[in-house]
Amino acid sequence: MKAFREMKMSFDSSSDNEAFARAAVAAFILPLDPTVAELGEIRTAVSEAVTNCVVHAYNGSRGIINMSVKIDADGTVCIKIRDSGCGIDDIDKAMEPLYTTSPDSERAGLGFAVMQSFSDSMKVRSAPGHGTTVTLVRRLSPRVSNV
Amino acid sequence: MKAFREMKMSFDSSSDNEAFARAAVAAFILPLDPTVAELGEIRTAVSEAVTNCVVHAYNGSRGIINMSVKIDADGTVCIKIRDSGCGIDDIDKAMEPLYTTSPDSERAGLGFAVMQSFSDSMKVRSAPGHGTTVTLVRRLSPRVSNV
Amino acid sequence: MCEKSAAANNIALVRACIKRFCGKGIEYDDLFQAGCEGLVKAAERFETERGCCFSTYAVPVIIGEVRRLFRDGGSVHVSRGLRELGMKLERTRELLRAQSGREPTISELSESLGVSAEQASEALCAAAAPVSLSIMTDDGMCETDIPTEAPEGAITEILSLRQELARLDSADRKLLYLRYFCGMTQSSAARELSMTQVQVSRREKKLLSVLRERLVL
Amino acid sequence: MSQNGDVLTVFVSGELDHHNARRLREATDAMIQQKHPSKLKLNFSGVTFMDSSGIGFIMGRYRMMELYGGSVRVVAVPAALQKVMELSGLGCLNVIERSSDENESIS
Ligand SMILES: Nc1ncnc2c1ncn2[C@@H]1O[C@H](COP(=O)(O)OP(=O)(O)OP(=O)(O)O)[C@@H](O)[C@H]1O
Ligand SMILES: Nc1ncnc2c1ncn2[C@@H]1O[C@H](COP(=O)(O)OP(=O)(O)OP(=O)(O)O)[C@@H](O)[C@H]1O
Ligand SMILES: [Mg+2]
Ligand SMILES: [Mg+2]
Repeated sequence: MKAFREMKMSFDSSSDNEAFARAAVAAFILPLDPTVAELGEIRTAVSEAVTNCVVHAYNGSRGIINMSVKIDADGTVCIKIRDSGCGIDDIDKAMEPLYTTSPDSERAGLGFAVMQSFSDSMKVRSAPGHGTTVTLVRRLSPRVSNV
Repeated sequence: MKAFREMKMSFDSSSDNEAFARAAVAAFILPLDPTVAELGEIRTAVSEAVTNCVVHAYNGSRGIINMSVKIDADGTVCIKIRDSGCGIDDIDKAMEPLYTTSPDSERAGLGFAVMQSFSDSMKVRSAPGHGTTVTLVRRLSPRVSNV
Repeated sequence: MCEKSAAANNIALVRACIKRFCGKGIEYDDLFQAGCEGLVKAAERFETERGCCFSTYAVPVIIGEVRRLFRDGGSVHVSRGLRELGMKLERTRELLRAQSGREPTISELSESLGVSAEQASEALCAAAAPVSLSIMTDDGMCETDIPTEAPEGAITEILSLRQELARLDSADRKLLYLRYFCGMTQSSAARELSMTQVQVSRREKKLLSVLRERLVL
Repeated sequence: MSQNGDVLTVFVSGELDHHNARRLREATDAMIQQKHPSKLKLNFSGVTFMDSSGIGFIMGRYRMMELYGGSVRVVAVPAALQKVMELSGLGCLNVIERSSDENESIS
């Protein structure tokens, strides 16, 4: 289906940009008039994905993070977050709740679990050395004011 | 000078995106902890530039707007807004206050005057049929919390 | 006579300049006054031999005065205002939710506070608001002031439970995760795990008793 | 150290993400090391946003306090953060209580 509205952005993997990315997504979906809870959940999911790029994909060094947001005519929001970092060896394992490769740096291993629970569907594509793309889809509850 | 932080984005020329563009710039600059006035001025200038892309460059039809924001280590913010629309014939004329090519549609011909006034420097590059790029530079007052 | 119409034209110029700043936090009268001050300044300084028409010269001066108005009221840092608005929004959200029994939308929230949806969303995303931390070594005195609506408490148990969970194999961990972290029913967890509800029930009982033993130690 | 210094309360506010967690961690740990409280109370009433970095922060403080033989409590968690807290296993609270109840009734 043709996207109703679409935006693409790229920014570097500075940790400042975690907050920027979620605010940008929030600003983009604002015309759909989401509820505060929906907005909060979407921001949380985006935060998890972007933090993973900063922390794991580029492991503290600078790299580029790409993000795109599409809104379909029926109010479905599709968010893609892509890095060109180290990639993930075993995606199934990585997605297991409580699994983390950085337990020492206070990661809980819950990022993917949070993304999954705050979106209607999540897809992870990754190859070692070739970066990772996370796709999050979230349908907003229909409301009168929706166009 | 190497940009301290940088982001690039593109979005379509829907009028919803006027608000989105200024919110995104605001969110990107927020880590510099600007004053209310500084942020207000930057938002106003961005809004004028993006509105011009929507209204004039693509004249109501759909096209892509590109925006980039760079922040230097000394807190200088450089914003580029680029379209691939109709371009401007006579830039000097277009920048004259009160000059507008759409006098009927409630345009006052003051957009460029506002951009100029609300930024430290403004540059316009354009060629008929090849789109327009507006570059806005704004130095933020230095402050303690700046990194 | 000529001067009079020039003055009228120029007032129209002021009006045109200030029009786009209406509704942005400054009263129309104040905008108008600043605009007129700009006009007077421009008229005083304008030299005909500059070779441009008056409006070209005056517009930036007028807009400059308006800009000053915004500056005067704006030396406060954005982060502070956003934090305050953010807190108000949180309170209003609770209120609206209590009233209507559902989550308010951003527009409902912003309307009831008289701010724009854009401002509301920005305040909710007040990224600049740094984590602030105030510390006190207390004797229990401040506790009474704190609303404790929350699942306070036995973090110790949770964390040791987590450690134990991490020792289980991944199917068992997933089962407990779905049931107790995601709050799924046994049947939906069963579907998720391609098991029957009875199998889930049995396995869960077993796992819980294992965990109980380990946690008691 | 004050004689009442057995409870250290930290009021956390703002957005608790990976970026902010670092500073919060440093400040909190410095305080723990200085005061050696027996109880650390994390007051979350001012937290407007939290992701799994916040969970990591809580767990980390728990380990830290364990080193000193102390304990951690999180109080005043805003409703908006409830769901993330639950995903972290805070939702298990009842479970643990329930299972130990069962344990008693069995034995
Ligand atoms: N973009 C990525 N690039 C490379 N590896 C990743 C990426 N995202 C996730 N991973 C791997 O997947 C694991 C699980 O990710 P997840 O977000 O669930 O937990 P975490 O980041 O380790 O901890 P938390 O998110 O709770 O702070 C990570 O530890 C990491 O090894
Ligand atoms: N991106 C653009 N592409 C093509 N033409 C442009 C673009 N930006 C500006 N122009 C031309 O320059 C003129 C002046 O622009 P300006 O923003 O100053 O005034 P306006 O847009 O006409 O009115 P106002 O901004 O006050 O609503 C426009 O009328 C238009 O002809
Ligand atoms: Mg993570
Ligand atoms: Mg214009």
